[in-house]
Amino acid sequence: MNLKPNTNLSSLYRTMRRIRTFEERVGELFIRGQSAGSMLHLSIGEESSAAGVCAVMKPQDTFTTHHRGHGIFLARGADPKRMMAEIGGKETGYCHGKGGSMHIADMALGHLGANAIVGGGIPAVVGAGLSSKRLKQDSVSVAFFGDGAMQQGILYESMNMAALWDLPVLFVCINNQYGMGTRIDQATRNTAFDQRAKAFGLNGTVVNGLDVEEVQAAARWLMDEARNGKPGFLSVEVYRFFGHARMDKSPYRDEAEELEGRKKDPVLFARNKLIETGLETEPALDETDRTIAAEMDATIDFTVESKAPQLNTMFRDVYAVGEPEPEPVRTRIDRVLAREDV
Amino acid sequence: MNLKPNTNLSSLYRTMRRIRTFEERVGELFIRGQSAGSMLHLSIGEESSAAGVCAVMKPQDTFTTHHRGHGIFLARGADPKRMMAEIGGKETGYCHGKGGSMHIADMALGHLGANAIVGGGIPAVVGAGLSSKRLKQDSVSVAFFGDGAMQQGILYESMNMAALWDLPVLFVCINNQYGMGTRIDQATRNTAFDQRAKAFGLNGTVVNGLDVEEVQAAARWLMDEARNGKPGFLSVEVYRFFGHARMDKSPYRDEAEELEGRKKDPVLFARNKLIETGLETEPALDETDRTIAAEMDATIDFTVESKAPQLNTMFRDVYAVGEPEPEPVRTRIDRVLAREDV
Amino acid sequence: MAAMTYRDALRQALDDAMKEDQSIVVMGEEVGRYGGAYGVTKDLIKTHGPERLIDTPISEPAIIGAAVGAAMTGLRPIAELMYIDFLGMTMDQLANQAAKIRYMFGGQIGVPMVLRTQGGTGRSAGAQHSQSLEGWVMHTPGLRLAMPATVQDAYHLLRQSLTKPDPVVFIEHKALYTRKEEVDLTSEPLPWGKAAVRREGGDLVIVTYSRQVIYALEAAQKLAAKGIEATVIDLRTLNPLDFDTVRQHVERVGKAMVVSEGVMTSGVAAELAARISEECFDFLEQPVVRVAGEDIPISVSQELESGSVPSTSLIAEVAEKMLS
Amino acid sequence: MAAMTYRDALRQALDDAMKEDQSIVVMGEEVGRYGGAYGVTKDLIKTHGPERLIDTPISEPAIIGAAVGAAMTGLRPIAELMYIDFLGMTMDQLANQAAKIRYMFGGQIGVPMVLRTQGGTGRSAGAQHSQSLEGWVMHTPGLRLAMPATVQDAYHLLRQSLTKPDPVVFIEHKALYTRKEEVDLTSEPLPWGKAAVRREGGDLVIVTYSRQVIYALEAAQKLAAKGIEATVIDLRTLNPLDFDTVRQHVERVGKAMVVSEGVMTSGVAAELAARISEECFDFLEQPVVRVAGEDIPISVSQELESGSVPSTSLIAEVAEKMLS
Ligand SMILES: Cc1ncc(C[n+]2csc(CCOP(=O)(O)OP(=O)(O)O)c2C)c(N)n1
Ligand SMILES: Cc1ncc(C[n+]2csc(CCOP(=O)(O)OP(=O)(O)O)c2C)c(N)n1
Ligand SMILES: [Mg+2]
Ligand SMILES: [Mg+2]
Repeated sequence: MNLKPNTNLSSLYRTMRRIRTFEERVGELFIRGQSAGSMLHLSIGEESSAAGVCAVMKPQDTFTTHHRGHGIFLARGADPKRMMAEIGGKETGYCHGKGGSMHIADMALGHLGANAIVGGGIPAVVGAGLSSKRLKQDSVSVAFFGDGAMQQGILYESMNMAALWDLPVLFVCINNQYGMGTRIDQATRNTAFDQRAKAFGLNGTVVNGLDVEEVQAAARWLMDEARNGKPGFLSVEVYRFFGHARMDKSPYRDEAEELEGRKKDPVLFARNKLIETGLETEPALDETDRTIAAEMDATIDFTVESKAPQLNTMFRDVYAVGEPEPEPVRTRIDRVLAREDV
Repeated sequence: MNLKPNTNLSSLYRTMRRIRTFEERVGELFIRGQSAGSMLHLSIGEESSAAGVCAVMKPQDTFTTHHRGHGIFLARGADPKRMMAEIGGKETGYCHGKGGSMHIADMALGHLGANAIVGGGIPAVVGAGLSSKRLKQDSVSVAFFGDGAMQQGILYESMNMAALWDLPVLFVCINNQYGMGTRIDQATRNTAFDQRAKAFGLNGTVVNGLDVEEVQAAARWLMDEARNGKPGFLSVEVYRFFGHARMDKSPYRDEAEELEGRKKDPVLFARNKLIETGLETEPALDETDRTIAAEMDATIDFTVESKAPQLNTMFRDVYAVGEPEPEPVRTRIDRVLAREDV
Repeated sequence: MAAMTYRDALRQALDDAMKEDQSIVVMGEEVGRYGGAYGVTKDLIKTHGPERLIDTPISEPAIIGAAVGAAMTGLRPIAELMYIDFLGMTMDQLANQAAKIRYMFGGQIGVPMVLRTQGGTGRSAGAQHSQSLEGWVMHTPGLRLAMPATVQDAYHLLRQSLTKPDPVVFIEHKALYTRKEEVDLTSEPLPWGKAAVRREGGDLVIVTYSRQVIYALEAAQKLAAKGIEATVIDLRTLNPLDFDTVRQHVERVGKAMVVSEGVMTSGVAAELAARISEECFDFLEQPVVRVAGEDIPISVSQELESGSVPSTSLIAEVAEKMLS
Repeated sequence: MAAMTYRDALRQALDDAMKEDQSIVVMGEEVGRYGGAYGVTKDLIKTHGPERLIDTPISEPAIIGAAVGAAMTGLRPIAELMYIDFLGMTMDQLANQAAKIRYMFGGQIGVPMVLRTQGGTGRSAGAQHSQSLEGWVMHTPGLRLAMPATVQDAYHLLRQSLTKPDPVVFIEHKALYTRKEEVDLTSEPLPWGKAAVRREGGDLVIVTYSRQVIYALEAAQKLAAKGIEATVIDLRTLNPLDFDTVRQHVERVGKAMVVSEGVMTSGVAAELAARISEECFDFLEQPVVRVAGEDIPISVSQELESGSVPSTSLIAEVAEKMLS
């Protein structure tokens, strides 16, 4: 395993900054009452996992994410406007307002979908790996999920299949130390998660998420191996800076812990490293940040200006176009009550 | 871990012989057309796991089994007549003909039930462990299952909970090398199953099932630990002598393999050991075997002579006695059609 | 009498029951320290301790399975599923184990557990967090099913569920938690399994449960202003089902509407409509009308979400059509 | 025309479809080397190889989940559940993922997979291996549902399922595998989603599907001997549901019975009865009668097993009562 970084930290920084700023805007959208509901899970503090792994993915690669997936999709190249509009439940969103924050997907970028079921999106990558192998797509399929999903049985079924069938699959646990209010050591006895992967015959490693370059290096190794048929598992250790969702003020952990945890800031770390190593100057980075801020500001305006979907669109997309459609309740009732005409 | 045997091999032999003879009679019951269906899974070749583990269980201990559970229940002290009658679907059976071979249970002996769902009975022992701990029952709850269940996610969820909560629970995998026609190396990449248990924070070990005394010694260690709140996992390596169920002639494995596999005979091994060590003589063991044969012959007669359950008993036991009962379809229809009387 | 929320009534029921019956434990995700995703178990851990408010890992199948084992060995577990939408992971443990154990084992033992969960729309929570899956449960013999609409019932039905010898699925409605009503928790509760006639009127019988009871009552009030008087029956439990009460009123009135938030096809609305149609055939002046969830998934968009399930206005609109 | 079993017709359908469409793979427990627990995939591995007949570990949730992912990325997987009773482990992947993906993602992509499984009684297989759970599926928007009764349909419905853009749950009946019929597989198949009128008669309409079609036809023959002529409608697919055919015949005849092996309450029988009752209200001379599985688990005892689901004799008995 070669951990020597071999990438452009500037670009990783930019990706991470875009994620952070986007997530801050999601918070704003909520405060302005423009989001669809309050089930908004911000990935602030976890940017290195998204940036580091996505940086080594190829265009043909596919992935699924958990409910805290904004950052991953952005790192993969998503349009933040269409993302924000989806979070607002608007017709201009990626899923025309049907999916929302927890169900964003985009086939063009290989995003097979975010999921509101903890662990729910994991087995799909086994299937994508099967397709890749059989149809010679040369793609790796990556499942992103949280530490909470480490206790979902379907993860182990999926790992086992991937190893058994030598599939190009990578399992990425973003270990932000918490599943809602439950600290990871309150959910399991042994947090050395790589042991589990190895016990099922996969490559596995744990990496500190403070340094995005380390994440990227580990991901590169695992991804290369996966592309050659040896599936892998990566756990990225980060800290969830804020509450679980927008309503959660994290009363279950104390301020001292939070302050300590937020010191593990991958964005700041990369910024300092860029400056210290002379790769970037502070003013240049400030300018980068301002440009990103402006770009992300625009996502809010776009969302606010977008329309809610038309009511009758709700009957669309249950089945493919041209297939028998669901009958609206009102139509049924009207027919039943109009019987005197028969 | 102390593997020095510390028990009565004669009694272990007797238990194993009773299991083998019982299972042979189950085969006969089927051939005579007296069993309820053909889903009869014989544990011939696996007697050491049942005998070895049950020998170290205490009266207050509880357990669940998989679909191949006759031997375990016998080793625990079941009445073979009532077992056979249940396998025949008769009213004199343990479950009055409602359960059958795959759903035998007996609260008096702590048998929380056999299961026809691979892995289905596993999490119940976590709950029984909770009861034991909270109600100070000083009992260990043991889940018995096959190697096939090693790929069911619920096993890992259960292991994780048991370890997290320091429960008196033991997971016992009877690794007979096959899940139906699938050899274990066709179901998983890494068959060193103890690694999985350890990765979740349990004690774990693999033992050769040829020698029941080794099984017992390993089980004793794990059981003692479990009773003190450190749950364990034991994999007993045996060979499934015959087909998966009564209709299966095992075309997926060749005779040479079967002959080789059947050499791993725990009953024969114990018999030879008893004679070699001078603990028993051959004539004495022959006498033991004959007594057992007679006892088991009687189970068939008992079953044949027993009655099928009365048809109206089918509405019983859906809910507790005295609770609102299901309405029979005929009663409903009669009422609906008798409307002219209203 | 005191004003209380649905959430607090549930909490009170848990608190009171746990004081009386030491064998009750609550197990589920975030039920302890966090106090429940919707706050129902808030602070109960302070009174009853972490041994009785058991925070579990995110392992739904094993949560239900462990509750089954606990119920068979002396505890009376309340297993909490944070959203009924997670039922799909647990239907094996619920339907193949909990529901069938007494039967398969010939009556030797029961599974006195309560599965507490919440369902329904109202929070823009999307397709996987807004469903009404009581239809799957009602279609499973061996499971009792309670769905309180009122604050009083939230308390009493939960207390009663905790005395039952068989598994009870207890489904709260996420949009009702903050609903406040005057209640007297010391009053004699309606018997378990008995429907409540929430309102009587001679023009139409509306049969429903859970949040739709509230909508039906609101609709009935609107209708009354137009001279239409509806009877509103709150079923309270779907298993057992108090069909006698339904029959009595439908036979009297001759017109019936059933309302369910679950999707229309092959669910609770179908059962209720089928049952009324067959048992009250000679008394029906027109077809039983099913007002139910559209046969589609729930969208996150608030407009599409609320547009896809019954509402006060839809109930009133249909009732008017029925009587025009 | 040649005599063929239901099992062989299914096998033939798989073989023909796999030859025509290289993207089809079969994945499930024992589907390859073993040839399927009921022999449906026997020897297919010899023609199509282990890369297309994929033996899986015993991991039902992941089998369905992997099929979902495969279907989204270019394959057309057939995921096999050995028994429909295992549906409970997989309802999350089936109902929350497969069924909702097209919708949640705004129509971007579909999940063209087939879940093949078998259900029903007839083998003394006990409470966890004998169920008829199509009701759960029919109550889930986004899933198509096919249940062949005849050998011809076993072939054609499976072929058609393998051309659909959306997930199809395809449920065989374990007691039909050895049934033999004369079939012509080259004949033009009935369109997908169209019910078949298997017999016409003016006294009673029996609406059913899967094995109960066979029973209904046997019952109709018995009834004919007593001068009662029944129409027997085989629905073939429950989603889409061809209600037009049902309506047409019920309106003509005025008496309807629905038959389902699934438990009566809140399942397919309820849906069919509700639907006929509401849509054919003015044409019904008497209530629609539901003949369905008892609201109890299935026993292993053969007597209790067969006594708890509809049979030829029960259908005939009820029909006579309806016409007396
Ligand atoms: C199957 C399932 N169980 C429970 C939940 C409720 N829930 C949503 S997120 C969450 C915590 C997940 O923690 P983790 O996997 O670590 O992801 P994180 O939120 O920390 O990113 C829980 C319990 C759910 N959505 N799905
Ligand atoms: C959930 C589930 N999946 C599949 C089956 C079908 N089945 C019954 S036994 C069996 C093999 C089990 O193998 P193993 O666990 O090793 O037990 P063994 O039969 O070898 O004792 C299978 C696949 C089942 N009963 N339950
Ligand atoms: Mg987390
Ligand atoms: Mg085995």
